[in-house]
Amino acid sequence: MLTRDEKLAMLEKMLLIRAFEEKAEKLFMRNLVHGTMHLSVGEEAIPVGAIFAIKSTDYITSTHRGHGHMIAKGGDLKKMFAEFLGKDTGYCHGRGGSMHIADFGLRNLGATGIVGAGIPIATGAALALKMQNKSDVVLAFFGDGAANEGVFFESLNMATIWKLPEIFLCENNQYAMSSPVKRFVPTPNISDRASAFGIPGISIDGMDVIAVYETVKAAAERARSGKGPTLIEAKTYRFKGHSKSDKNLYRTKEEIEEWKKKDPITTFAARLMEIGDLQQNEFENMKEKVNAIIEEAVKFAIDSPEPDPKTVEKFVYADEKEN
Amino acid sequence: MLTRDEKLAMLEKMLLIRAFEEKAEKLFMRNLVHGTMHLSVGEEAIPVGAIFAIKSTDYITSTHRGHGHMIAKGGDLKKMFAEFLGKDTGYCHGRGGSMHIADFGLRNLGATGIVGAGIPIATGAALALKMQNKSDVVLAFFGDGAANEGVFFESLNMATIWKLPEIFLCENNQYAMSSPVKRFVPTPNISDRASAFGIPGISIDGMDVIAVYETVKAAAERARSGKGPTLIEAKTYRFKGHSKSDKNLYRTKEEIEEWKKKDPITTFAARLMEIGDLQQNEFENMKEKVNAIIEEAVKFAIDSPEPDPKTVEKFVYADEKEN
Amino acid sequence: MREITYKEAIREAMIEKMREDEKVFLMGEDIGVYGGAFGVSMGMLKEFGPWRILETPMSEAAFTGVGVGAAIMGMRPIVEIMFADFLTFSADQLVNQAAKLRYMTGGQVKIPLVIRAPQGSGTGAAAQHSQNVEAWFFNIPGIKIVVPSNPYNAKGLLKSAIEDDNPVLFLEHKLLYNKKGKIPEDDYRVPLGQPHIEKEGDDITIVTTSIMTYRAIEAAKKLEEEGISVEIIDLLTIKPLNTEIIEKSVKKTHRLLVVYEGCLTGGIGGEIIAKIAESNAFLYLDAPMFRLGGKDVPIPYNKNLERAAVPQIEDIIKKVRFIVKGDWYA
Amino acid sequence: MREITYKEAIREAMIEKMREDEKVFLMGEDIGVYGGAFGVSMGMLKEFGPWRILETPMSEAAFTGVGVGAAIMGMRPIVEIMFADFLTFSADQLVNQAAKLRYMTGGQVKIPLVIRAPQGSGTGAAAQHSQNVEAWFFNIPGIKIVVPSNPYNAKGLLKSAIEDDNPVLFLEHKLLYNKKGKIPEDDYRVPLGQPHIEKEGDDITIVTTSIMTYRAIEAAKKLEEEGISVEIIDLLTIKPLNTEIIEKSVKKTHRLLVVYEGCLTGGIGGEIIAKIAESNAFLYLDAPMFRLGGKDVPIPYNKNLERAAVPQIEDIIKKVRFIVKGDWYA
Ligand SMILES: Cc1ncc(C[n+]2csc(CCOP(=O)(O)OP(=O)(O)O)c2C)c(N)n1
Ligand SMILES: Cc1ncc(C[n+]2csc(CCOP(=O)(O)OP(=O)(O)O)c2C)c(N)n1
Ligand SMILES: [Mg+2]
Ligand SMILES: [Mg+2]
Repeated sequence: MLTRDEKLAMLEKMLLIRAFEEKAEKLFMRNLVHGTMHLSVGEEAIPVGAIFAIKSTDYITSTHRGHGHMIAKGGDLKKMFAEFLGKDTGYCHGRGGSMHIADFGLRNLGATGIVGAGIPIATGAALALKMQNKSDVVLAFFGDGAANEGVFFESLNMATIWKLPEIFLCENNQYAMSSPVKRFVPTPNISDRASAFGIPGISIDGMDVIAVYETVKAAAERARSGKGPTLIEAKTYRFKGHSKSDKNLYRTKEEIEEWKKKDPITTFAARLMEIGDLQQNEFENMKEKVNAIIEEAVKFAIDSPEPDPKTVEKFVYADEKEN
Repeated sequence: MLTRDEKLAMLEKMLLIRAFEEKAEKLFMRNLVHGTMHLSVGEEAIPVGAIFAIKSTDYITSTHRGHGHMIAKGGDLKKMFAEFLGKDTGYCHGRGGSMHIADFGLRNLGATGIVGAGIPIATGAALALKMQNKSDVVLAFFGDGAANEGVFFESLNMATIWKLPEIFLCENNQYAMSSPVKRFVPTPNISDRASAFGIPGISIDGMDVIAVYETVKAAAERARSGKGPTLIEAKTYRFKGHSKSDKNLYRTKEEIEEWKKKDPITTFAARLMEIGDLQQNEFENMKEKVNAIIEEAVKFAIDSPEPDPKTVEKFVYADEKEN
Repeated sequence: MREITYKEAIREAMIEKMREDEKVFLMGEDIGVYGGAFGVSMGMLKEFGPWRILETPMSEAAFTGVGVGAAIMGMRPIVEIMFADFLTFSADQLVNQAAKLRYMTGGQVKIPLVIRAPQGSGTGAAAQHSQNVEAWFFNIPGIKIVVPSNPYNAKGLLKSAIEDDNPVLFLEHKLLYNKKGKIPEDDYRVPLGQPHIEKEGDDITIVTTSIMTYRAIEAAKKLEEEGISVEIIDLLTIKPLNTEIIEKSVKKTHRLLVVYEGCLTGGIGGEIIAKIAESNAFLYLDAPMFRLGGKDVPIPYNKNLERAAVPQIEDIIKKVRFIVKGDWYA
Repeated sequence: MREITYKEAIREAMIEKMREDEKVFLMGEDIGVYGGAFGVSMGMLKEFGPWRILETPMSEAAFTGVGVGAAIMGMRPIVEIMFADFLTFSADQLVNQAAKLRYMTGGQVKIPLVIRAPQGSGTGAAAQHSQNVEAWFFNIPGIKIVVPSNPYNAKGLLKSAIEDDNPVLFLEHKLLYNKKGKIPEDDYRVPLGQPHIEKEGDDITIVTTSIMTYRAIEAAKKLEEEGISVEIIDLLTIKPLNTEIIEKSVKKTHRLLVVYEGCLTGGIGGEIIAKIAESNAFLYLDAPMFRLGGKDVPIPYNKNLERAAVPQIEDIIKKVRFIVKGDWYA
């Protein structure tokens, strides 16, 4: 059972992700960002529930919509904002941007902009763990759109036959860009795809951080004990557009409003208040604390220097001469 | 119900395929073939049962192990042997060889040497038929190995969501080269993969030409009536090595012998004799007839001219100047 | 003459061909209501419906193959790959199937397939969404590669590509989508395989593609002020490569610079220089031939780094001055 | 010195590295009992067991990615792609992941991955199993491309590749697998990035790769009888490309021919010629530079057609005579 402190920590992480995303959007609006971004507002329960369910020594792979994953894994918000603003102090020295934030030290093996491509990489990491006789597991995040890519099926098959310590966690936010999952997934659940390989496939309410936590916890145990992968589908919703250029023509306001009622943060906060684990003023304090952290991180990022254009050729090869 | 004549025609086609393959092997041994080949000895019931179950106006796509498909579709044995020997009179003017025999006139859209790559092509052909409001169907042959390629899953998904007139026919001959299907397919049947898409998945005895016929017939009806694809797995066995260079180190003689007892030709002939549809001497006559056809075709091929090396650049582009 | 954008020109070409020929259809991701990632097909769903503006699941490998299969059956599919970078997934169907099926089957089949994909850097989309892929399939016989540089040639070339009986890779440039240009009212074609003399000049020939044509034009203005007269040849079709016009031009200007956005090494510049080196235009050279390509790096995210990674107007100016000046190995 | 085959040399390199370093493992299709399609890994399963000789399902796209993921985690995977033609399936993981992960993450990670694949024609395997793919990924920064030409350099280069902290595409040639050559008893390396002067000469420099090195050596013997002295430079590493040795050689011989098996257009020859055109070696040329590449066709099945599609010894001889003779544009 989760302790009260743990639950509050989960709530705070969700708030942190939400605040990060909203700030990111503002920076974007202020024209401080050269590039694009994919916000995970509305989907915070999944990275938080899932990453609380694994150990800090476990690994994750992330996606183009990866801010939440990185924050839940303990990412440094300063380096994240700095990267987002293309600064030299960012996680990737301004080379990667929003879509490629990674922290190998924290065991976030990174985000890829090629949808689906992170899945086999996660499987390879899990294979390495098995070969090295480690007891860590790999948690692979991916979207509903990614679940239509061939590499998803190929990887799930390999993870199954090799009984790899991997969790396949599909963040089904109902859309791949403008494409409703119902149009391209002919079965009721994406988790039905597990049956092709005879492994457990579970669909859960991805707005419920505790449900995510418990399901991933069980999958991690299964993975750690050598029984192989689990496919989890967490149903959620993306409150914001797909990326900067989205006009939301493919869905109705009503649909968005309907889903917003299930907001993973407000519903969780309400639950905690109901059982007496949280008071309104504590919640307000938490928000303020989170905002302060965000402001400090943004300030760091804005004040940071840009990378020197002369260093453009740095980091192509591992054996390059230092320049 | 199949008439006696139809059944005898099916038997004869199987004999023809067997004789073709055995002759091909002999030509190879005589060093008349520059290249490789993949023989389908033991698997004849599948192309014959399947292609008898569709109309001559329906389409097929074939594989690297495709001689049987072409012969069952009514292929010209002369052009086949000529192509196998790299002659200018061959189906592909000596450009393609054993692995690339196609006859668009007969609606065999061809064989690809890239395992799995024919599957989306078949799906595209089925899409075209749907767009053109045609009532033809596409029968896509592929192996158990191909069923692990991402494009198989992607294509099955698209054929399902678009309800395309396509039949996915997996010739599970127990091995992809040296890889036993059991090692890489974690469920009992490849047809289990249909469940990922909610379409019918059926596994049958691929040594039983009538079972193949009936199953494909039903799937063709389903496809033709707009209900979408079916995944059929026909379990069979390859009596010969994978290709020219196979030393059969990955399977036992006992296993091969066990499967040879299920030889689709001898078992079918025995069944026909049992029910009085075939006499031993008729069977002998049939074999002789088949052999004569084969001999004539081989003679044609051997006597045919080689392509002129100066024409090597012909056929690259559709709009090339005639040379 | 009307003025429309590059994006509109591409849309017009598709619409007009689709009205004219039932066999033409567009398929790809999010091309319906969304209009594609760059809005190129915006509005087309309404006119043509969901079977001719066929939205696909995220399955690039297979849906490229679906395009090949449909083309074999006599359709004329236009497959949109959302970013050219994702052609890695289409590679097998493009390289091993579309490009080879005709040859392998002894000429039995035609593959009238167009693959449209936006390429290029400048949008801050980083390494996996910014590549110039012009040279990726340059080594593959059996396909054509087309790179339009303005609304006029984009429309005319796309129509030619759709009417072509071969697989055509049609590479649009993201930074050009909103550039405007004059376009005739009447139906017209720009033929494949025909480079275009964008501007005549006497002192140096600059061969360009895509966005680099714009930059070369700007550079040329500056250079003319300094008394250097530049001839610009816009390739338009990269494959099959037709170098006749370049040879003629070099015989006149005696100098050659190839400017391209893709990475320098293994880019299109090498081929062009080699062709000239092998031709008798070689004998007319007054200077070594040079290339100005992108740096050999993945495209970085930061704006200044990104600018530094590919040729800019000032880089072209500098390189031309260097070539004309004459002490190349000082 | 022992004599072993190219295939054995490659196997030895893998075995020795695997004995020495637990992190090295081999993965691919049918590499166990079968020993791989060409028998390269024959017998290795017995010594190393099924986890270090890891057989994969037919899932090239994903298992290449599995190699990338394992490499990120500090393993040193060798991924075998059964035929180089199938690299189309590996393309995304090679081009968009392995080649870019380090750069995109600001140098956080190393990808010590080797992808081995046999390429080349001459076996009658037709268009989809015969391609020379040397130039396919030439335009992609972040990877290295190595093409060994004999047992000695195959072993030494493969060890260097396995020890390299970057993704290395290691392209073997099917026709070379059974060629024998001398090899030292002792451990040695052939460094990446270092072309090799296979033979010295005065009248012309021939740059070669892979099987073409053999053919050039044979051609040179014949040409010397005619009084034409040939210098042969075997590239060994295509990327990163080091042209210093070629420049030096051209300054001595004053003539250059690049011979390669891959299709002429967009092949490696253009890059090499452009490099020389841009260097001061250009000033030393007594003749235009030429290339002899494969024809721009898919590889045909018929033996004679197949021979006609790629450079043969007699083609090299003819081309050299033509260059040395001097009336190039007659
Ligand atoms: C291989 C590939 N195809 C297409 C895209 C363009 N694209 C980026 S995100 C996206 C939708 C992804 O959907 P999903 O996997 O559900 O993730 P979500 O964006 O909903 O979080 C698309 C089509 C891409 N980046 N990579
Ligand atoms: C993409 C690809 N990978 C590998 C191969 C090499 N190869 C040719 S046939 C084959 C086995 C195919 O197995 P399966 O699909 O079961 O067909 P079968 O040969 O058993 O008829 C392999 C590995 C190939 N041709 N294409
Ligand atoms: Mg989604
Ligand atoms: Mg098989």
